[in-house]
Amino acid sequence: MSAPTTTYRECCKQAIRAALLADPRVFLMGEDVGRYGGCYAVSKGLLDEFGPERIRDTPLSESAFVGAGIGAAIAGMRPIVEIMTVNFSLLALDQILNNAATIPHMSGGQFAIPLVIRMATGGGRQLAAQHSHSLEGWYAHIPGLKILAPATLEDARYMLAPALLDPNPVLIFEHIMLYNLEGVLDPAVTSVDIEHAAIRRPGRDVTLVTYGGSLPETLAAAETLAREGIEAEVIDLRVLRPLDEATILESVRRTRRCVIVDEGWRSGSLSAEIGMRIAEQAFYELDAPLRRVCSAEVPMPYAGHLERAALPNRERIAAAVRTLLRPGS
Amino acid sequence: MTREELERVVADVLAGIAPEADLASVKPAEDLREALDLDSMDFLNLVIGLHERLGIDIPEADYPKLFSKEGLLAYLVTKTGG
Amino acid sequence: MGLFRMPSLGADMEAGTLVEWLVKPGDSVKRGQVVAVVETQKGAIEVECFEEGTVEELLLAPGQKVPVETPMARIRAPGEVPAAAAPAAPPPPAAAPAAAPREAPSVAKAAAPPPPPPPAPTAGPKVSPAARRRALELGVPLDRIHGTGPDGAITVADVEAAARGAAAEAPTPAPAPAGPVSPKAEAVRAAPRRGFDPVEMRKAIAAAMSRSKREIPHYYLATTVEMARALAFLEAVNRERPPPERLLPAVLLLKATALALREVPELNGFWVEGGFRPGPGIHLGWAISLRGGGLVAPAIHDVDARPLPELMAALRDLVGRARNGGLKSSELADATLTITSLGERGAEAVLPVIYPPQVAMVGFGAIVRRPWVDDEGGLVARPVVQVSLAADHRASDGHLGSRFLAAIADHLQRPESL
Amino acid sequence: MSAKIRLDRQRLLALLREMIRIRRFEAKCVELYQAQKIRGFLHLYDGEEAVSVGVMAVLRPEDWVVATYREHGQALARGIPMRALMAEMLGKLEGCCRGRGGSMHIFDARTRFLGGNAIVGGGLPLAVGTALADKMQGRAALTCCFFGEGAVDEGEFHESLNLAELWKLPVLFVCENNLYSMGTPLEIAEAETDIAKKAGCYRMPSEAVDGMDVVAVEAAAARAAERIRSGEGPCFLECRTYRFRAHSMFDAQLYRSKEEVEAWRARDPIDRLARWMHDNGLLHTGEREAIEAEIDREIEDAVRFAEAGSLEPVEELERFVLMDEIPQERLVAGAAP
Repeated sequence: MSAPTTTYRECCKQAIRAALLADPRVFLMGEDVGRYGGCYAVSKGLLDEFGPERIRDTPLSESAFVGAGIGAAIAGMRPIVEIMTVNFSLLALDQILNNAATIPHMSGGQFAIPLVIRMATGGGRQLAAQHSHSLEGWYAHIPGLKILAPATLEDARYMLAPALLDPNPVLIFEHIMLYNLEGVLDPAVTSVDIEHAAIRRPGRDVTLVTYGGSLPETLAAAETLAREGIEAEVIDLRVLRPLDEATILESVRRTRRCVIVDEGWRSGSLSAEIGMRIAEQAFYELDAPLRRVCSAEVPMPYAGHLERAALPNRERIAAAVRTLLRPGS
Repeated sequence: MTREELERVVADVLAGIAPEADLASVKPAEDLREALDLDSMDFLNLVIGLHERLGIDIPEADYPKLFSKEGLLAYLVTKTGG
Repeated sequence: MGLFRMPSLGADMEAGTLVEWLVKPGDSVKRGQVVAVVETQKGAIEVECFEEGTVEELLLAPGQKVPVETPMARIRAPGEVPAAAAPAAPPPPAAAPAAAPREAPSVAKAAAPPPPPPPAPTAGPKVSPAARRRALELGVPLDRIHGTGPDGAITVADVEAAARGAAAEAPTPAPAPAGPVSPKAEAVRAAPRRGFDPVEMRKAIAAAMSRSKREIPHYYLATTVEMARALAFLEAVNRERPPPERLLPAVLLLKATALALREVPELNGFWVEGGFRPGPGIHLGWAISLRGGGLVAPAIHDVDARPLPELMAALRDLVGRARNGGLKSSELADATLTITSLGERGAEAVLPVIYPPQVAMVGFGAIVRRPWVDDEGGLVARPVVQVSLAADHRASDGHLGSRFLAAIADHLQRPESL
Repeated sequence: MSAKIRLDRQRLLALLREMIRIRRFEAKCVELYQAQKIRGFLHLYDGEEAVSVGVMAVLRPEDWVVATYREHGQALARGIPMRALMAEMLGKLEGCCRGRGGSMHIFDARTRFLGGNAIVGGGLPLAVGTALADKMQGRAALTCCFFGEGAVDEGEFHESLNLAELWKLPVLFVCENNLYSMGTPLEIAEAETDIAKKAGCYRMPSEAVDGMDVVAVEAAAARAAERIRSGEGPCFLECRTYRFRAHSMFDAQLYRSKEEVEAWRARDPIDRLARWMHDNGLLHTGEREAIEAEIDREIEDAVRFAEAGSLEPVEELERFVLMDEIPQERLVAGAAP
């Protein structure tokens, strides 16, 4: 008997459903999460099962409902706040940075904020410049937050539970191109951690560091390279803050080469941070310059061919690797 | 060889090991190793030097006899048939 | 065109003074050949050249003190056309501080040469950081390697291929004579020019040991090892041999330590950049106290792989040269762990201070006769030695250190296997 | 409204005493600031004491308080010990936030005091959240949220009032209208200067009250609290008040006239209550002086405590950036099981 196939979207929903069933303090709140079923249909059907107290449609007030999530978490609840898309989260940035990330430290450790904020991120659906950016790297800049980027069915299904158990504000970034990802949920996996990066493909010649929506493209690039005799190791960061430096450095020390694939803009990005940490801690292990594949530094355009040209893809990733291992090609 | 000749040979060998060592200043019963600050490597080198210069064998078992200046010279006199 | 530069012979060496050139313009030099004597804080050291070719020009006169990395001589590679009146290529950028005096002293020419042009910012081949380090370890000159990396950069693989090629082409000079060597009185008498300056040496020891105690969180372990079997083995061996071929207990301690390091490689290497870097081989520093005070700890290479007589010869040679100022640069820079052995008249135990960036140091006290409980529970007098370990707690823990000491003890109970 | 305030002598003395306590505590803070023992921004409440003292009188231990960066008055009136407060002002480990918050960020889990919020308007969403949690968990607590009239300019004000009324959450919104957001007068910042009216847009009951009259404030707060506790949703209270001193220590006050300040000083809430009590035989000669002397002793004790306090070891710098427990669940008054 073969296990049924599922989708990333369904895994996200089952994760929320399991959390609501497991703990009466958990509730979901956000724009159009109830009657509409979620902008990306993640919460479809949950209102019928759990009712409007626990599946709360909010007005278009990102700052107020994210702040309310912080207050509710302080006062004993375990809110899951959904922000429709990462660009909208900027309307709640005051609450996320000035309150969620600072109150525990600023209060001398009197208040923890066990809050989960989920949001969609990334480009690829021609949603243009106000719905398509990858700003998770910005959030990964902020001490006091934990930043997750599930890129597999298992992580989509199981990262939420440890995030809700964590005493800290945890932001989960779901890439819009992953929601339709189909596959069989590994029955051997029933939980995951939110601390470590994962080596999704071992290899000896070069380390490819990526996360979220770029993981499938990076794995595809690695397959192409393998046919050329280049064995790329692919690291899925999973957790963007705090970074699992050890896994990255251990891999780079073995392969001596690294390409970072990050859908964020290059300047001041997460890829810059990772590259710098490698330079600081593994400089003498490097046998080639560090390389990055990032999004073009433009507001994401609408037209499909322009959007494709702006985003990292398997060809650009493979080409970047070849410059390190097949100079002149 | 006379005792005096042998003392010159010892001093000469010592000069190659511990240039500042002054054999003449060592009292007859004094332990050479203490007086001249010779470690086991130096002492081995002394034995090797005497072996090469005088063509005599000095078994390890005899080393204790060589620790004092007096004992060393007496031993060499016997060995060289003096 | 290769440049022979003032070498760095240790983490604490910043500059050196040229004492004497052992080559002159027109001489051909081989890799590993001793070409100059350099006075350092630790005394005069014979420095080897890793270029191959013909000495084109000496850039430094005896008596000049220059920072590490300063070019000392120009060496023309075999087949290369001699430089014309004007230098064909600017010298690679020097890592030395700009403030260092840098007028090119004319040693071999009567007419002053034109001043060298300022260093070009991008001269020299592109070399990956890992390749640069590997080349240093292997002693491979970078300017003779063809790079296959991005933009023609030299990679680790290129360095290793070049090292294999060099080994096949020319026999590498033996770092130490293979057979026993008699001490030469002439060398000693010639020593003054190579003498150690006790003040400078004290400063160097002070700097290294202060750094060690400041940076390295030491932990200490010690154990007592019964030496009856080991000494009986030595006695039997030495009985058969004329004095020049006899072994000292020190050589057993040296070899036992090396074999134990094979089993516990975590103590053989360096703490650099916040992490442990394994040593490229088991090269053991042997602390040698100098007459008139001071200390050097030159390395004996690949101790684990060499038979006892060869190690004994190496040890004797090293002690002789250390005390007479004839050490080679590679011997001073290469140790991956250092041993201090107090010898027969020393104290019974020593708690060593690690020589940075090494991560451990082993100490042996004097071999002394002490009460010992034998296998039957009887009290007997036996020769014993106290073996101690100082190790860097950043790199290892006491459990591992204990394992290491146990391995040393175990090897000393089986002297015939050394 | 059925809420009646019992105006007996003891009750009035307590109100008077608390206002004097805040006033004199802050006077000491100014002294310590000028001696460079307190640093950073120091925003004084001088003149506005009746608001926090009057409102706080109707709160219960299980209620939450969300305040602004001008919160010394709220903190003292809520019951945060003066020693812990003064030590915080001096940046000491014994301070209520271990010296990490300072004057603008007073937090105290034991009294459910949730800041000390120095982003204008940023505290309102938090208050909506604590009230939401209390409501969802069936607790009969309310959240009292203080903010200045400057916060009314912010989107978070409107988002929060809407959400609180929409979900009928137990929030008492208290606007301390002192007429100036820093140096900008209300009429330059707001098209509608009648702030109490704005709550009406969200169908929220609202009232404007003389913020210089502690008895009036307490009475209005009591009416609002009673309605909130009955489950009918949030209320809005605008307290019209005035700060006698500058916005913060470094402020030349070019934006208002001395005459205006003097006119408001004539309505000083402390003098006003003391005079009224005296005229009605409720405050005896020498009694105010005795209260002041007693408070000064408390202040001296707090200063001694703070000055003798220790500094948090620098090794602790990164502690609490990420938490490994949820401490408020054992610290807060009336914590849920």
